Amino acid sequence: MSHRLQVKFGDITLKNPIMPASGCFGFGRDYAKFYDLSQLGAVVVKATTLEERIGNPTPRLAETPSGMLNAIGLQNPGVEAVINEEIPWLTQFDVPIIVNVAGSMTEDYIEVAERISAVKDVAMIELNISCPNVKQGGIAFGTDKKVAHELTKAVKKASQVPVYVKLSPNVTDIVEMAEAVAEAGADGLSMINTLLGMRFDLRTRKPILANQTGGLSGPAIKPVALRMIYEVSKRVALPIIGMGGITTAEDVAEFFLAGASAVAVGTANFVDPYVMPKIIQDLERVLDEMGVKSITELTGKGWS
Amino acid sequence: MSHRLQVKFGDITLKNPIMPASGCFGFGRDYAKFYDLSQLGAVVVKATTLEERIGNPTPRLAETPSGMLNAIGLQNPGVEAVINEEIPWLTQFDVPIIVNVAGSMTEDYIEVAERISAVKDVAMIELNISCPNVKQGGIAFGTDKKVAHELTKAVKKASQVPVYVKLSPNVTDIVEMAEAVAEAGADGLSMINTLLGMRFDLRTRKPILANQTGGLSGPAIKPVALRMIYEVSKRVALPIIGMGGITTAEDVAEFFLAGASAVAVGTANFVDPYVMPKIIQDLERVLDEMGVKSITELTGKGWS
Amino acid sequence: MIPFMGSIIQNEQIADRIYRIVIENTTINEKNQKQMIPKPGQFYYIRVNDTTDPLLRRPISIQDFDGKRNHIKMLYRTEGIGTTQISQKKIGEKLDVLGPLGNGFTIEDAEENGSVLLLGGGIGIPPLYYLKKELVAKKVQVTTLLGYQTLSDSFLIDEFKALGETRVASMDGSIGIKGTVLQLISELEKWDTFYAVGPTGMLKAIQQKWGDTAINGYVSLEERMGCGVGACYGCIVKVDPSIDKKGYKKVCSDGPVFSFREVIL
Amino acid sequence: MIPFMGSIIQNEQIADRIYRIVIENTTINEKNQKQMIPKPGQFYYIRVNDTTDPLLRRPISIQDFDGKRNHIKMLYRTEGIGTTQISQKKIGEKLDVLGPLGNGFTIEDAEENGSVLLLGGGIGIPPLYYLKKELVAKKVQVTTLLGYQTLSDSFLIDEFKALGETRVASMDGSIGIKGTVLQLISELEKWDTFYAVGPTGMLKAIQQKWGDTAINGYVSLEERMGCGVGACYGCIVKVDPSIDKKGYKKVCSDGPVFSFREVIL
Ligand SMILES: Cc1cc2nc3c(=O)[nH]c(=O)nc-3n(C[C@H](O)[C@H](O)[C@H](O)COP(=O)(O)OP(=O)(O)OC[C@H]3O[C@@H](n4cnc5c(N)ncnc54)[C@H](O)[C@@H]3O)c2cc1C
Ligand SMILES: Cc1cc2nc3c(=O)[nH]c(=O)nc-3n(C[C@H](O)[C@H](O)[C@H](O)COP(=O)(O)OP(=O)(O)OC[C@H]3O[C@@H](n4cnc5c(N)ncnc54)[C@H](O)[C@@H]3O)c2cc1C
Ligand SMILES: Cc1cc2nc3c(=O)[nH]c(=O)nc-3n(C[C@H](O)[C@H](O)[C@H](O)COP(=O)(O)O)c2cc1C
Ligand SMILES: Cc1cc2nc3c(=O)[nH]c(=O)nc-3n(C[C@H](O)[C@H](O)[C@H](O)COP(=O)(O)O)c2cc1C
Ligand code: FES
Ligand code: FES
Repeated sequence: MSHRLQVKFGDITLKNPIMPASGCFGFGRDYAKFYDLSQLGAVVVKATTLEERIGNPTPRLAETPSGMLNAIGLQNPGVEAVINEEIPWLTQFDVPIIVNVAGSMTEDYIEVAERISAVKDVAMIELNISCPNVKQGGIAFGTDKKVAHELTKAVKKASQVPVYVKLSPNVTDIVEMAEAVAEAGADGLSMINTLLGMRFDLRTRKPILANQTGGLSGPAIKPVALRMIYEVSKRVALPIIGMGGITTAEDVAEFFLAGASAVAVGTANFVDPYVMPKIIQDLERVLDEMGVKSITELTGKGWS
Repeated sequence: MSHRLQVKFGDITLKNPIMPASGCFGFGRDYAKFYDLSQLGAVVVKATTLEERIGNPTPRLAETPSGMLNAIGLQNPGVEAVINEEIPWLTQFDVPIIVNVAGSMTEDYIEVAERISAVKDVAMIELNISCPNVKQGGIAFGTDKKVAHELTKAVKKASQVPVYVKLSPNVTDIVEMAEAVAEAGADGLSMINTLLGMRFDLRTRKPILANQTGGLSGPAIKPVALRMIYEVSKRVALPIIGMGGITTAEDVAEFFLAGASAVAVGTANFVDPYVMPKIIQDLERVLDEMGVKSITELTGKGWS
Repeated sequence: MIPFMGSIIQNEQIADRIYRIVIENTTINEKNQKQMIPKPGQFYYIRVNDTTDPLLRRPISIQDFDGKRNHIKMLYRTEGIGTTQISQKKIGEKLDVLGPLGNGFTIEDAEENGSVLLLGGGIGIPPLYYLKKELVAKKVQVTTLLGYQTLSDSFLIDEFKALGETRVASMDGSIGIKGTVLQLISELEKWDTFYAVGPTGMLKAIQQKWGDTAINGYVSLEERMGCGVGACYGCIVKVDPSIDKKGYKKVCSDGPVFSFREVIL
Repeated sequence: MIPFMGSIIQNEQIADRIYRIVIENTTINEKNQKQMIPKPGQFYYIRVNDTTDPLLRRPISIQDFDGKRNHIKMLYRTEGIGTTQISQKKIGEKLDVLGPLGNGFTIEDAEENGSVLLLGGGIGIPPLYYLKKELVAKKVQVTTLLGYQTLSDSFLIDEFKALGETRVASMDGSIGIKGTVLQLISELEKWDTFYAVGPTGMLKAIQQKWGDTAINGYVSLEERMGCGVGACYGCIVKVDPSIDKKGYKKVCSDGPVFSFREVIL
């Protein structure tokens, strides 16, 4: 196997830069029926909170042009069950495990980070300060730079593994947010989470989502993601896992040009369950066409 | 003709709530070749600045999934030419004229507002504090609530006609921005302007747009527009001209449910030059299907 | 449940806004047939076109399966952009299909000579046809109650009648009795098991009617879907925590068929 | 320039990544023919499909027009999502077309027995064919110079030859002389007017070569388009302010053909 797709994040080596976006892949079980998860660069699991969460009422999903809205509300079985049932199951695959951590209070985040990062097989924490679909916490942590700074610092202290902070795009100045978490010691950034959006049903005359608003994902948000990654990567010296509408290997190359060092694929899994293995396969062709030996060469090559 | 589509903004009556979005219709001449502009609810012309502007270098456009990026850079012939050549030409149509006003400094805005609002046939000013594509001014005015407040106040004082403020979606808290301009005396709001976005060309490895970033418009941004209009209309008692991805009469109804009192159609004109007359025609059917006598009944009916 | 490109064999309107589509699945082979041959109550997840608008797949139930020719039959009603675009596809075109997905109707406990009631409302009716066929093949006594809005949007009635007793209702009385499918239930008859598919209102009424009796019953649910395979938690239905302590299930992968007692509608 | 739904009469590959599409415009009538009959150098603005992905139309030049049957012929090269999807359309399908748009080549000043040079590079070549036809009909002496990358992506050569003198170059020498179209220019010949379509590099070289001479010439430009009709200011080209004081023109509505002296490339 060639090493052209290999990327490194500190001590962690990924065989390729393709991983699922948190919340779009459950804990891996569903897509493991389609292919061997060891093919992936990493597996990022659903947001994990201290206690079990039942999430929002349905409808939780709505469709939009080239996109979708979700208001799942961080439904998950809680950190205990994730540690006891999900992580051990995932260790059968030869793939680094990244756990997305969420909470409503700083204390929750800290406790989840402590417990999850103590699990031998967890490679990294993705700190979710950007979930738009919960009443408390979530996005509030991701739109105030002081709050984001403090939380990152606290989680960083609690964690035994690298902490990547997942930024919300629903801010006036994304660079400011990135700088705030960088100063707090973040090891890297994940961007972007969903844009806040909404749809209405003409028949009921009410919002389609029971939660009214939801998070916009899919190809529609790709240009916003690329712009934010570009702005941040030029100013903040942290590796970035890029996401937002990625569907093809060409999209991956575009995210690298913008400044990403790896990417996550979310919504596209719903359209084609094999999309990630396909992208991994196609990437070699795209690198050939671009005349590039290793994909790492592309990071930030689009800066001007 | 039925009055089901009629909407009122203070003293100004529009025969229907459909108007072009500024910058997507030039000064009306190009689409007047396709149909009689008197069919429209209003005509909103391109951003007008004090001096002539030549705009940004090309490429100025890029395509994205269900959307497009533009970085025109406020190219326009300047207020003098607009007053002498464009407005007089437009007066041949039986349609209110709304002038989008832009500038790099408060003084520019004030002077343009003074001069334009003194023209007898100008019904309204749309204060553009949200153009993402110019180095100075533009979006800066639209992302800082104090600056937006001051500018609105100054322009309001200078203007003899109602002032609608066009908000930028590239902010953390759109309600705060709306409140700031409402307090400054704005007569209404236009929302939303474009989201900041970006694309890269894999061949050149550089941003597609010469300006690097551009404004994202089209169906892709519709859910973001609806969400912002919903949030603002519930909190701020000003009429809203809604826009962002409108393509069909059903979209118009959705914007009304969210809280709009009229709408503007931008990018969809590029896909179908007849889209606005078509929407106006279709609206009656949509109102029938929804069992609504007058479109004004729908404004804010989606609030919950 | 690998995705495959099916060839469209037929795609025609059979009633008001109701279409029949038949697609051939040439990917079925001896190895994968256990996964690829559909069971009544399962659904296919269909990609409308190869653009990103509309983005998501559309779930449509299996109405019948012709195992000799590997023909998948589905009936659908045009609702919005997705089903309308599907209705415009021509014979010979390819259709990107994922499935069969979900768990079908439990028919293992339906006994020979046992008696079963099928209740279908509107566009919920199609999956009952394949179910009835399988039940009849097992020599189960099947009574079918079908409810429509009106004559012009009714369909499959003769086909159901050919398989056994079938009674019909419509809201305007233009076909069968006037009223809902529930009014077709005679209190004199008794069944071991029922299977119901239709609008939530209908399923709720059935829950109320039989909740306190000993009857065994299944309902098939609809919910807006993202992944269709259990990963996104978009299609949750609440379940009675005394039956499943998690308190929820996924329509796509745990359903779409559930015991009528467990779900909270 | 009303949009119309044209019927696809032909859509086939004629060289590496090069396709010919013929569409019938049945909307042309006596009243609108002045607007609807294309002039050489004009373009059509084609909607790829009826979804929003891709969103924008694609500009393609008229290659030839058959006025008897109202057949519009265009040649296109598959570049990305839009042209690839157009290449997959079948005969009989409808195509949503807006046009003809823009101003074509000025041929009013080409005189009988005058001599004209056409220079075409790659996918810029097609519009020259319709132009040559019209010039030849006006009894103008036309010499055509065509440049390709290589033999396998060359096209229309025989058709051009049938209309008069035609010389060919390719970058790898696999057809015609080895080199660019500029190397086909013989210094011994003289022309009144030239018309050039091709990559910007080629047009720049021509500007340099003839900028200081008395020759009259036109170039056709490409720019990314939004509206295609002059409203969005997306397709600006800078022009010499001493020729037009505004300092810019729009490729879609002022062009795509410009006097070679006025534009700043
Ligand atoms: C398990 C299952 C089986 C189904 N079987 C059938 C069938 O056999 N025949 C049939 O006609 N219909 C069936 N439906 C409903 C069918 O999926 C919807 O009518 C269809 O998705 C509507 O798509 P649209 O683009 O035409 O409508 P739109 O309203 O434009 O769709 C917008 C979005 O809402 C979703 N949506 C809209 N209505 C429904 C619904 N009722 N259920 C789930 N999602 C919805 C769409 O999938 C899409 O994502 C089934 C639904 C489910 C969940
Ligand atoms: C006036 C004019 C006439 C043209 N005539 C022809 C012709 O006769 N035959 C032919 O093959 N091509 C012609 N082109 C170029 C053709 O329009 C592009 O190749 C085509 O738009 C590419 O679309 P795509 O989706 O395949 O590529 P993509 O790269 O996926 O397109 C992405 C976006 O960029 C735009 N774009 C990409 N390349 C160009 C380009 N060169 N010019 C303008 N926009 C571009 C597209 O329109 C689209 O909006 C012409 C262009 C113009 C402006
Ligand atoms: C159904 C769904 C659930 C999601 N859940 C989470 C989550 O739990 N934690 C998180 O950080 N992001 C979550 N996201 C956001 C994605 O991880 C990703 O940032 C976003 O969807 C953009 O990528 P995409 O366009 O490829 O989907 C979710 C997205 C979707 C669509
Ligand atoms: C090419 C182009 C030019 C624009 N120019 C202006 C402008 O001059 N002033 C302004 O306020 N908005 C401008 N806009 C923004 C639109 O008025 C509108 O707010 C935005 O495009 C969203 O609407 P849409 O999705 O219907 O296009 C422009 C948009 C486009 C696409
Ligand atoms: S649709 Fe994703 S879990 Fe059911
Ligand atoms: S494409 Fe809009 S002005 Fe030319």
